[in-house]
Amino acid sequence: MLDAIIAHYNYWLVIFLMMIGLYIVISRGNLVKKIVGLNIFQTSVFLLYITLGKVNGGTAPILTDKPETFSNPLPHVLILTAIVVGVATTALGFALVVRIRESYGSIEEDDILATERAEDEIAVNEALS
Amino acid sequence: MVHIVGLGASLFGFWLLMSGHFGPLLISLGVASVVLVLYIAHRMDLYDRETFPVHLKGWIFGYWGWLAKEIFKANIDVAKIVLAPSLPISPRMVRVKATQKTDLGMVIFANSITLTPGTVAVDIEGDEIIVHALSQELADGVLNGDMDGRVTALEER
Amino acid sequence: MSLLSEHIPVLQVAVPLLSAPLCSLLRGVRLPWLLALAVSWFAFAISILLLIQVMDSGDISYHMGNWAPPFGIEYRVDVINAFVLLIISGISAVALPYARLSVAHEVDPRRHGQFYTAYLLCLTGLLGVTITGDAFNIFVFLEISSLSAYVLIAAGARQDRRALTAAYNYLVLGTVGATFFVIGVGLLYMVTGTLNIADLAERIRPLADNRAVQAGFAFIIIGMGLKLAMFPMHTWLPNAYTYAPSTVTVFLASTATKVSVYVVLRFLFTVFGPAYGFVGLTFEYIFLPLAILAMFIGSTAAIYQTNLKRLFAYSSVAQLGYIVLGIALGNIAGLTATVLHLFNHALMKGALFMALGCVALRIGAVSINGVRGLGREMPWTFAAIAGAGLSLIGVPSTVGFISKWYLILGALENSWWPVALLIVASSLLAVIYVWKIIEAAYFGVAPEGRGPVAEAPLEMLAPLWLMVVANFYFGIDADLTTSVAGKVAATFLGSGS
Amino acid sequence: MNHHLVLRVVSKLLIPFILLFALYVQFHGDYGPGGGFQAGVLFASAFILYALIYGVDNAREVLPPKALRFLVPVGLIIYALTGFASIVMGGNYLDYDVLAHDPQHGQHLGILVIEFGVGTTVAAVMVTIFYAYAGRTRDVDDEDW
Amino acid sequence: MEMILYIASGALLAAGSFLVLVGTIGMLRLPDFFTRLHAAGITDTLGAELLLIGMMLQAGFSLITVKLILISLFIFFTSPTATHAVANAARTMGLKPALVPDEDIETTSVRRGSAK
Amino acid sequence: MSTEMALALTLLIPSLGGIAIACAGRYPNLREAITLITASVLFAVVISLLQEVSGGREPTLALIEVVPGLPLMLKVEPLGMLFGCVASGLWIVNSLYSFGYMRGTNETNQTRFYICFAIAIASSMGIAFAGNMFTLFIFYEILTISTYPLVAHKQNAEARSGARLYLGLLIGTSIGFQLVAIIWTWVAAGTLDFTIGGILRDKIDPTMLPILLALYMFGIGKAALMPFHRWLPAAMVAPTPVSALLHAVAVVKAGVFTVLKVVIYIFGIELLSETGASGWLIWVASFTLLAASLVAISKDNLKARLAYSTISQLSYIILGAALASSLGVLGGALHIATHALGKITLFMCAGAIYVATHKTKISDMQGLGRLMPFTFAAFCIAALSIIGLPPFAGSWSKWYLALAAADAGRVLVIAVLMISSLLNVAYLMPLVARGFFRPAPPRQPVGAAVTPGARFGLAEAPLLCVIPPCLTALGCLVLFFYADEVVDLLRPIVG
Amino acid sequence: MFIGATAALLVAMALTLIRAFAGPTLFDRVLAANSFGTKTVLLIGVLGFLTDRPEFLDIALLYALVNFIGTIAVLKFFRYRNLGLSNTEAADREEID
Ligand code: NA
Ligand code: NA
Repeated sequence: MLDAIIAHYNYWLVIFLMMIGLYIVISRGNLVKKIVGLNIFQTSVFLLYITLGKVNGGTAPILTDKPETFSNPLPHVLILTAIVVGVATTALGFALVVRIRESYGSIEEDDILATERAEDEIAVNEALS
Repeated sequence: MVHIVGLGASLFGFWLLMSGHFGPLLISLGVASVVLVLYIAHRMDLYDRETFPVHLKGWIFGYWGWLAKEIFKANIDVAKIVLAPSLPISPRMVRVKATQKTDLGMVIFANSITLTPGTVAVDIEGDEIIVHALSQELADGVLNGDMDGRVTALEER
Repeated sequence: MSLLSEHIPVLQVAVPLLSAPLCSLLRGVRLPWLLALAVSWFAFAISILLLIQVMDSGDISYHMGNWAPPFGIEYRVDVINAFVLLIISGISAVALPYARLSVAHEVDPRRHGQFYTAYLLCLTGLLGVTITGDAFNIFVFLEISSLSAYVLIAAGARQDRRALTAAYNYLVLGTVGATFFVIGVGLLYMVTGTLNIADLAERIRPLADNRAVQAGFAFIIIGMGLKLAMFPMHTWLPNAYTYAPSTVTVFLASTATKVSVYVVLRFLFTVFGPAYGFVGLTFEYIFLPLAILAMFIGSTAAIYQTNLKRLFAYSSVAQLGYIVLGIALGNIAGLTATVLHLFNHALMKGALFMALGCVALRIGAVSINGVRGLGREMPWTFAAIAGAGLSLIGVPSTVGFISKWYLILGALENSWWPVALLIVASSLLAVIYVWKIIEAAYFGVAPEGRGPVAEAPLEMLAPLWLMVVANFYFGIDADLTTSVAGKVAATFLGSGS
Repeated sequence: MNHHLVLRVVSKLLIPFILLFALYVQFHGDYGPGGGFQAGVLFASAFILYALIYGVDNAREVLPPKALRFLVPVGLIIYALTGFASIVMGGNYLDYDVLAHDPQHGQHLGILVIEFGVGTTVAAVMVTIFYAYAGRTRDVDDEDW
Repeated sequence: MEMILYIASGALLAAGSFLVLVGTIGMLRLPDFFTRLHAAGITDTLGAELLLIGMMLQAGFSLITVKLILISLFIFFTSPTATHAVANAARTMGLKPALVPDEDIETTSVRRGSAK
Repeated sequence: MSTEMALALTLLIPSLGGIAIACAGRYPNLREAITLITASVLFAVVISLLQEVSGGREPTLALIEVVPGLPLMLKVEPLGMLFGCVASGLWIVNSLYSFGYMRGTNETNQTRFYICFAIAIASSMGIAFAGNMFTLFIFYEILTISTYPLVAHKQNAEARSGARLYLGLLIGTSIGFQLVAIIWTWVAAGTLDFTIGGILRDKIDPTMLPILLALYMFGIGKAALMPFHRWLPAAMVAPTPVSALLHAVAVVKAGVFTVLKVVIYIFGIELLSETGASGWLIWVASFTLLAASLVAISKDNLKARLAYSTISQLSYIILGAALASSLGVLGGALHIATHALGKITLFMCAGAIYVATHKTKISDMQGLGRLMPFTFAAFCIAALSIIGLPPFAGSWSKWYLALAAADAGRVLVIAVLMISSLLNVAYLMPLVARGFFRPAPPRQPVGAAVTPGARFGLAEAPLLCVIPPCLTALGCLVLFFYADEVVDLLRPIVG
Repeated sequence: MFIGATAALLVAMALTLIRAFAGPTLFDRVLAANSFGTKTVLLIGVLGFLTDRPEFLDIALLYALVNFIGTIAVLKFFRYRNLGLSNTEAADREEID
């Protein structure tokens, strides 16, 4: 049992990162921290794919003259792509946070929700009157 | 003009060193790359003595040899302090007069101070460098003016 | 021409992809729009050609860079995705003529280049997800479309700053969904060593008991569930649709979730196959209850909305419930309903959100109080809302009826009587929220201080009415759509056994 | 001023070499683990270093945002057009074999051009992002970014 | 010759590793930020360079050595710069160093004069 | 003109008429002329079809197959012919009356009124000539939706809430029950075509028949079977011509017509009588019949009283269907026509009284008969017809129903019929009695209009409000003598 | 022997992390992070030899660069709360402080 756990340490790490990331996304009210959590969550995927590409005895897939056992190069291409996607998401996320801050004056979810609710109430009152 | 040519030449040397391929395609790409970098450097307004210190010529290697020796000695000293159970330190701040005339010389001096463990150049105020030292002996290594003199000499050759 | 015809599959994606950066180079307001319009029409033409070609001579496979699958990326077109491609590009082709005035009104004029760039990228992503035969490529295109969708939604901030928080929430949940999906794909890849969907399908069959396959299945379903706003993972949707610019809402509401549904179908039926035990369990224990909850909670929430865009957004949650329900039925009639509703719902929501965009153009915010008495002043717009609303309810002779008809047949085929009754009952909720608007518009008294309101310009009315007419045309002559949808359903279920 | 003397002088020395290194990585993509992506990052990092030391305003003069707005799509267009070029030359999309007389040479050329497109876009995007974040102060208004 | 090179590079690697560890220990042991700067310096200078030279000996005259030289040059230029920058930031932002009793800058200034 | 074309025209004429009315909206005289012409042309076309049907033919027009096995189809058969004649014929009369009423009360939104009216007639034609249950259902829904604006016509809060109830109940029952029943039928029988003898024999478990029947009966909300009758009184907020449309011309008639269609062509009379699946319906119909009559007596508002009367009268027809015999069905079908004539007269009279005096309560109408003798005479004739006294048409339908009950040996049903006739007397005759035999109120002419007969000391409503009820009252009398012709027409449906 | 160096570097990195987490000042953390980066560069190099794939060195160089620029950027940010100031502006700010 313990052996199995240790043998799959990489998966445990993936799961650990995933859980941490998700937890941050869900539990934090700070919009920036949420994005950070999202990043950690995505990192778990990179790790998973690296794990996938690891063939026993193989190394990074860079072409040399020597014939060798290579790790499967595909996952690395995939990770690179996933990282680009992740970076783009993060950049866009922060861009939104910046604009939210400029508009609402806060990056705390609670404050923003309170502001929005207050606006809603005003709108409803106007509608009723 | 001297600076441009010097920078260009050293950049191209740098390219050849790294590339290791001397086919027409990569050589021409190398030339194009150097030209592009020179153009950008021009736009960044980097063409002056600092960008390519041509005036230092070969003397710098002599200085580096001396500096390597100093770094080596200082490393041993600080390693001893760190490993000694009693942790025999007596940290202090000292002001060191820098006699260099150019910014580049000043920077070489400051970085040399930092490179030798036991002393760190914390700030430059006018012609003085403020140095944090781990002990009086280590501070004296800078305060004795030897390093300052060598850097100034380097600058004047 | 033969040069082109051989390459249509890649042109479907590559042309919008190339035009997106081109678009960002264009200045002014008119040029970016024109380019987007031209590209949309081109994509529409291509997708028609593809559908014809597929119907005539079977599946098309196109290999990127001449790497044969499973090593290279393959674009694979069959009836299923040809139909979805047609929906996406068709909606885009109708939405863009409408877009010019609406976007000019709602989006900062200095940002039109960016806006249409994002729009084209979104279109590219959606088309790409649909056409590609590579699981990882799906993820990449999915994120291209999602990222540009966030940008498009945030463009609504000029009208209401909540577009920002809406886009942010969508970004967080959408990213979590995409990440779940890509984890699932990774797990499948780990076990099978392939990312090609056709290849995956072959290799997964003998591995039904593998735990990584099961985990991969779960990750993919949950991930795509988030992307398609399956109840209760729909929380991002209402605000996103409400605060996005009207054109964006029209386009996204009609296409984005549909494409995610397509991906779910693809994995459920093509990759795992209906025979895979987990698929059946998913139908019965996950999709069925969630779909029914979505139908009722979505519609009930819609009834209580005062913002009309949000009202129809909640209605979308309910309608996605119908779509998922069709999957849950797991038989030909049910799947036919799902596929049909992809198209039909695109028609109704496209029309409804277009109409709301017309209203927004004239009076700004679209609240139930704001539209009181507008029926007389904007007769064409509100007649369109009434027509598409009837379709949403599912009145016979509209497309909504056809979808529900097949849905009910599917339920009855499984002898799920209560489900059939619930489908009918949920339509009644739609009556309530649609009629709320009709009543306010036609029999309400205009709020004080609102001056005379002009009817929306013809440029916007024409696409709107095209959609409305389509709602009725395909509701009365449903032969074309039902035969394609039926074929799609048969292909899916046939691939299982 | 003197606080930053060391930084200024050292980075002045480094920047041209970092830029050239980036270009080296760019054009040696198929020999090592380089390629357009890394090259783009390197190139942009040299610029970011310059901007950090000399201020974003100076950096904007060297590489105006207008140019960036042009470079980002141009990189992508290079990428996509290479794909179309292979169609025109009679192959499948992104099939580099057909780009030159012999397939291997074609591969080489195709990758070189594509990587150049990627590198351009990556560098331009990174600098754009840096400008966007570094250039803003607390009270910029919504329209200016 | 190969043998000598092999032993030499092994010794350099061992010495470098040792110095890296010492520097790290110093970073943990020393009492305040400014003193820790010196320990970090051990790692950055001799520790790093010895390791890199050890590797160069292994690689012989090749492209690899060129790259190793580039790395060592880069570290040689940037590590003092970075250290200086951190120290400078700490000082300008008001972090006070823990100094030996009653020794402040003024008194040391006088000492400098006498040393000259 | 081919019969198929004529069949298509029954839908096209009112639809095109609606469009023409919309275009002529700004010219009231032109608009109303178009209405009248459309109604007349439509009636002519329907009559031409009547001749075909009397000849024993069944013109059919398949429009389109919506989904496989679900065609949109028109087919003329005797029952539909009867409904078609009633609806199109009464539209003419009702149009004339509307001109008088709408102008007399200065209503707003008159163009919308005439457009919706035309669409309602078009959908009534669709219902009458639907070839299968699916087609019928579509037109049934269009009728609901097109009459909604008519009910909400006044646009005030009361009108809106009344209209909301109207729409809610009709759409709700039709989707919630009727549609379910239709789908069930389709799944079981594989078709929805109207076929003599029904389509369900051997297709469905006999124990399920009552449930399916219940889904249909309660799903046809327009037939106002209790407890889904509330929409009818709620719709009373509408102008009187609309009430006439609802109660006589189209809506409730469409409901009971659908009931008969379902019983005759979907279930088949024989299947129902063999299995007794409609037994429960007899009692529900009887209950509705009596209860509605009792409620009617308690209403002082004339239109409300008439509304409950309608609920009660509709249950006669449902009762006829529930008896599941030829006589019962014939009686029910005949009652569609006789009640239509009677009820439209009553409503037009109520409207005329309102236009002339602005009175709505029966207790306020004492002695009005002396000022408005024509109106009250028409009212009296129609009331007698509905009560079922010869020589008025209503007596025939009741006669057939009583015969059917006797045939089936249901003594209690006969008793119900008799009691209800007494109740009819109790809620209809007091107005006549008060009108003629109480002293006349002091004269207070309403409005500036010169009312007809003023120089004879009368205070009638405008001519256009008085002539139509007189015509329909006359119709009640005439139909009594021509009832046999109607029964002959209907004979084929019971085989 | 590369194994020994790898092990030493890994231990050193772990210890550096302790300092990074312990702080106590921001500058301690920055210093630790910078030092961690230097060790990472060395580790990448050593690993390249260990796995006989010296091409890793390019990555090491890239990492060294990122480490340097990152440190500068962090310091600048915490000093001025703004990355875009030029030297002169920065000096002005310090005067005010
Ligand atoms: Na929807
Ligand atoms: Na709904």
